[in-house]
Amino acid sequence: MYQLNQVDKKFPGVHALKAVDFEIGRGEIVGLVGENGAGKSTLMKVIYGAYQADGGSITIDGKTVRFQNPRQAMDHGIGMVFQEQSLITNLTVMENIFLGFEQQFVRWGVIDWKAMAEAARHQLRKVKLDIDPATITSKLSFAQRQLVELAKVLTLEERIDGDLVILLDEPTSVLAKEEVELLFSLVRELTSRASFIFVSHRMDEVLELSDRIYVMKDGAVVDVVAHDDAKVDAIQHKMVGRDVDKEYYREQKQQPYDSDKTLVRFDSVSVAGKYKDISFDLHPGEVLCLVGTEGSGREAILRTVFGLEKPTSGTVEVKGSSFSRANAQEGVARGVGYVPRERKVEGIVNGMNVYENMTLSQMGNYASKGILRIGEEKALAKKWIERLAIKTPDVYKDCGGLSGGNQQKVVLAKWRSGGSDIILLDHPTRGLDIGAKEDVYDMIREMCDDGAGIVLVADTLEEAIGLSHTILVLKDGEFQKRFDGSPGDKPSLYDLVHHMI
Amino acid sequence: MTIEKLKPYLPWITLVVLVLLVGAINPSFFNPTALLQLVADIVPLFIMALGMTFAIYIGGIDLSMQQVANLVTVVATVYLAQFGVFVALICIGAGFVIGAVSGWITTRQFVPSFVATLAMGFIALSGARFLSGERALSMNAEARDASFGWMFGNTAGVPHELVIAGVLLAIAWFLQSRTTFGRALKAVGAGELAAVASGLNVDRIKIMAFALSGTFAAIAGLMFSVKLSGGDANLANGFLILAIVAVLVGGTPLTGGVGGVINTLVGTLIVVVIRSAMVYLEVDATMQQMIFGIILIIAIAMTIDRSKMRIVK
Amino acid sequence: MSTFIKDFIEKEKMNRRNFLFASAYGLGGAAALGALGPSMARAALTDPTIAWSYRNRTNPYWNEIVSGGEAFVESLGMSKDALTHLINEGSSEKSLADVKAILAKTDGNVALAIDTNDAPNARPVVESVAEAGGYVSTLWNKTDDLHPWDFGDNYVSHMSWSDEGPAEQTARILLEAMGGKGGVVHLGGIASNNPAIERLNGLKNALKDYPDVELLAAEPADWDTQKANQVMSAFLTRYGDEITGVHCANDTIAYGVLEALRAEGIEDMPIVSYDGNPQAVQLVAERKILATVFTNPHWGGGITAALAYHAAIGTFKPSEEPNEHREFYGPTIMVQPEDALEFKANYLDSVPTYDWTDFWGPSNGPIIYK
Amino acid sequence: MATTETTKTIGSGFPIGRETLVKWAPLLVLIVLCAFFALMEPRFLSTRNFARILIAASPTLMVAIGVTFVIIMGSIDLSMEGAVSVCAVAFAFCFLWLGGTLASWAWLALPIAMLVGAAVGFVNGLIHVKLKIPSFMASLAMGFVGTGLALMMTGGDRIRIEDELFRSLLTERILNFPLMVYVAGIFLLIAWFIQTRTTLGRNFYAVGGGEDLAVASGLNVNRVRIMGFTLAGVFFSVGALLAVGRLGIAETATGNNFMFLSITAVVVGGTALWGGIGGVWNTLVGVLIVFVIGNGMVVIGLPGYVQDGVLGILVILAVILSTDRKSISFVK
Repeated sequence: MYQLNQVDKKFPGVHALKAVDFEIGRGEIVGLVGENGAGKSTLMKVIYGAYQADGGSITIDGKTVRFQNPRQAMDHGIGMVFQEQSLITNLTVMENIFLGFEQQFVRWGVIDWKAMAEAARHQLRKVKLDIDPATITSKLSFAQRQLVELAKVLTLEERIDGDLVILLDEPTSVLAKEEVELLFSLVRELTSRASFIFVSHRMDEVLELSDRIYVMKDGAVVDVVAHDDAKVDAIQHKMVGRDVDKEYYREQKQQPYDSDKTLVRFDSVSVAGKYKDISFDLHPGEVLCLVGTEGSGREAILRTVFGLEKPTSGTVEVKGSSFSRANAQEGVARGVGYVPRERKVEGIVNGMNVYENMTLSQMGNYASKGILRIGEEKALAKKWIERLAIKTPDVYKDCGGLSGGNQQKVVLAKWRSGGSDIILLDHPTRGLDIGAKEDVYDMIREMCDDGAGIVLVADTLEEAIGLSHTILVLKDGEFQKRFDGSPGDKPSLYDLVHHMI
Repeated sequence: MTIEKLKPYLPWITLVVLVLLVGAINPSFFNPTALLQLVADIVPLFIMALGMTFAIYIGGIDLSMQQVANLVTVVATVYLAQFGVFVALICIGAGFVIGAVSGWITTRQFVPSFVATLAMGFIALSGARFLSGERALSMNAEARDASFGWMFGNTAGVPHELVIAGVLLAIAWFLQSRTTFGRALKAVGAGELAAVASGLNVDRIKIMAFALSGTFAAIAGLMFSVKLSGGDANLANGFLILAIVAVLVGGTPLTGGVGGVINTLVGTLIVVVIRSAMVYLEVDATMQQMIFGIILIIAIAMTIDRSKMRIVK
Repeated sequence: MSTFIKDFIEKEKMNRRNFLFASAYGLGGAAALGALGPSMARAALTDPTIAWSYRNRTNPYWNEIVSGGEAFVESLGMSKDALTHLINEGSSEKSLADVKAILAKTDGNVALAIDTNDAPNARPVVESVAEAGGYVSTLWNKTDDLHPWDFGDNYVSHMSWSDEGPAEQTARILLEAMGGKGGVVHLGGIASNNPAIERLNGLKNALKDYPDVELLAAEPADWDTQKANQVMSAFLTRYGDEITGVHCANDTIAYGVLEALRAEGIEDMPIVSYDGNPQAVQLVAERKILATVFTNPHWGGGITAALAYHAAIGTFKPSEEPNEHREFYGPTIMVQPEDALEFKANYLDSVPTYDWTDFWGPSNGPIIYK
Repeated sequence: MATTETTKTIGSGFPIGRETLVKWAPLLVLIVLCAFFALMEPRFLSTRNFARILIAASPTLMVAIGVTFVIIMGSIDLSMEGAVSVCAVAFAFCFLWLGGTLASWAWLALPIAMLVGAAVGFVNGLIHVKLKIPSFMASLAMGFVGTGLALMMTGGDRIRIEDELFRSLLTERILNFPLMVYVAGIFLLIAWFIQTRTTLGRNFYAVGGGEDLAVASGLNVNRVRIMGFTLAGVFFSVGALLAVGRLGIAETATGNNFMFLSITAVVVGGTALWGGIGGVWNTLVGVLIVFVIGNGMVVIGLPGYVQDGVLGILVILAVILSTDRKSISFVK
């Protein structure tokens, strides 16, 4: 039905898509996997019209089409569900659903809000979401937003007579397990009407949902696997071009921590509206993992350790004494390093180069009386580029132009080179390809060996289990259960989920 | 790719093209001493623009600079006799404090700098009007020459104003590119949240940036006051918009983190060339304003580097 | 530089006039004697560029000034385009920069008529013109310690208007019309401007003879019609019927006041203003304004350019003229309803042809400093 | 000049009161100011004085509404001074040329002036969008061009509009308020209508809320932007017409002072400079706050030199009070 034939796309210096063939049949769910930089997002952008192919052709039911913009793609029944934050938060749900297609509700130049609300309710029913369409989007939870996103794409049903192709870009990254299940069952139902292209880093989900899986590497499709033949190992092998270490999470490198010393002590700490009555100790060499759903208070705890949140009650001690003021400077001064989830916004400064980013948190170490010793900065950057195998042409490269994994390495290098020994990791492997993930896992182990304590909010439960010495399960801001996980004696997925929900 | 490499030099190229254009039409423009004098005369404007660069570099704007300069002309004139050369310290201190207060209102009270600095400007203007007794004041010529005569005049054919401007530019450049403060400014301008998450004291950095712009405004006002040997609450009017234009034309966009003081140097020169071209090319009096606007659009269109701007707002 | 300081100390004991002369050269002296030097020696210029530097074109007053300048240029047999316009847009910085630019362009071969926008700006302007060997006549703004005779021939003349007397006269007309009692409000110009101060003083002087009239308030309206309109509106709220007369610092302000009153349906409020703009004169004829003072900006604009030009080409030698020919008041003509139409016909509808070599004929005596 | 809103929906256990309070803060500020001035000088609180304030505020209100749309989009328009001047002058020329009274064909000058405003705004939008010049710079330069055009047309002269019918905007009163106040009111309602009931109005919020997201939804953002600037131009021209109606004079200086005044008013009213928040009612309150302060200070007899400073302090206070500090992480 929908076909790409020998599609080519080049950017200055990059051959992003190399003669890609891609097809999807009516009612089919096609998975698309590949490492970061393999060309997945470029391919998707070509499909939904954000990019135009340089070579090859796109056909729908045999007819050649060419999209100048996403709008034209939509007119041919191609819609895109973006990662979580693609709804405009200051608009109502119904405005978001019909954004760009308000004309159908306009009579004599006036928007008929009632008609739009009714139509929006119809769309929301399709995704089984029972909310008032006039709700301002910022008041919704992330999961609800994801469903609204899907409802929005499903307006194509009414608008387009022919077949639909819906792209799902990492739709599950912010969803809890049961929400994922709901989404999947919805998608399966909807195959009566539409075909889906499903992009995710979570291999298990791709395997579960897809009829066929396209594997991409270096801008080319290296394999197409049918659902029944799909094996995680084989696919990962194709993606990475090598075998994935059986000991993915580096469990064999896990060493016992030093329980005599305490880096961070939480004693019945609460932050109003975020979490309450949390206690734990973090020891040198320990990976302490906070597990819970979105909104369970995980991030707020990280931010409290860093000094960005002020506890409303209880005491927080970092290296033996509590903060006098809640700000990040004091945290950094005591050796706390924060690797935020929003890497591009909070992790690196887009617009500053590699060495500038690496010394940002520790400029004092590279300056005399406020005057920078730039030579030393560069030397530091070179050392860490080598040590962490950061892929950058030189130290002058703008960090905004690096790939996600390399950006993350720069962030980690920033803290480690500054001697931080309490490292807060918020989704450190989010959006990274397998190779980069393994590098991060290696670094976590190395940091532990160096005596650093790590508080981790992991991307997946497997990751949490694999990496941690200690797991705290949280639910709605309250402590549920503590697990100790020494190598070979780790809690199971089921144990955790049981306490999370 | 070649165009990519040219980008950082576009402001320079624009400047050279403009100079050649004016010179081609009227060759008398190329008189070196006259050009030197031309540049020397815009020094107060340039200093003002230098200060504005700091505010714009962190993604804000300082609309109080003109009124700070007005206030300083009055302060300098009123207290010159009493404090002599040390009146400069009072002036600079006043500029610093006003700028810091603007910065505090912006960062701690979440009032956008556009409005905060505009309002602080009104307060400075009130001060100037009060202190001047609503009159144009003039300096005692002897006291002026004794304290600040060194600001003007020539050494080996180089006007002292240019030396002062050069020194200030060097200081500003050093601050921007060789100090932790300058690095922090860049981080705040390009990615404020990341700067916070790296443990920088972002509020203090921003307050300092506005304090610096206030300080430079005060220096500009002081020089202007000495040059004109007097002060009143309106003396520096007309500086503000030109200073902003100079920064923008130089290629420091309002988004922050890009550009810098060297860009401002080029921008100021471009503005000055455009302005004196009006005189050299005998542009009709009623057309000057319009032509200034059109050339401005062309100049900005040529000089801004759009590659760093994700969305053009 | 150091020689300059040495000079300065030596000259400290000299009398003030000579000192100012010296310092005027001293400040920029090195430049003048260095690269730019030669032009200094010239006694008279041939075919100098005639330039007028003024605030802006959006104000009818300055348009009148410029029309005089253009009339003068035409009287020399040139097209009026020959007059170079330097517009400072209310910025002293631009005013000075433009002067420097024209001096550089013409290498000092310039006859400049200028209002320097702000009094302190007059000194650097005059200094740079003199240094470049050009000739300059100033209008309105200069500081009291700056005098043409301190600059030899190059600073030809300064013309200003003594507004205090005429403003007092209009105030008396106003106070009479109010019947010698009630309350008056004053709407002034930009507070620090000299004419604004003088015109308010005129009113205050007149009020001394009218003890039953109260000066309710005096607010600056910045020569601006819209601001005057708002200030007058607020006055009406604050004082209401207590206001029985309005004294405006100029015609532009009066327009705003008239409209504020009109909005309230008040038609017969006694108002006086200043400047004698054509529209204001028309309003005087209609008795909506009781009096305005015509300062003949057309003549002022023409004669200021003429003085600079003729001094430049050597028609007369300024340094040989008495001081009252170097600093003098411009003419003022009181316009009242009775003679408004006749005045309008004579001065505004058909602009008289002036003899631009009769430099001091219509002028009004030497400038007196208080 | 820009901020990011932290999108933390989780655990928003704040009392409902705060959000509501911030929303109504500008109005509260206005009421407190009125009460304060009335206390100092009871005559402040009279219908006639309110009429005076409204007369003074009407042109600015129109200009501020125009720029509100642009600010909601997250852009800024600084061309108002030039646009107002050129519209006023164009109107005056056409009006006099076509007969000089509304009772003749000269009424055509009204729509012509609005067309001129639309054209200025359109060009402004084109320069901004097509040349990819940030709106701050594009519109600033465009303002110079507008003022320059007005100057070229008038040669610096002022044009009087004496037509009684046109001037009835100021002189005719219904229920103690002159016609121009009602005209401004009607255009305020039109603006409100555009804001809430038309696709274009809602699209302004979409662009301001997230431009890249709007693009991805298939919205022609460039078109919305250009339309926004054009609409702003139309409101600038209405402001120009009211300004001419108020003073009976069209000149290059007609546009003076509108820039800082209108933007201050918009911000004081609670519309965020970073886009997506606020609207025309906020702007109405903001304009009233600014003009009540201006009028009130003269009415209570504050010395002239203090007035600027007091205005500055009050503006800062008003913005502080109407800012939802909890929802903002930083401001530039």
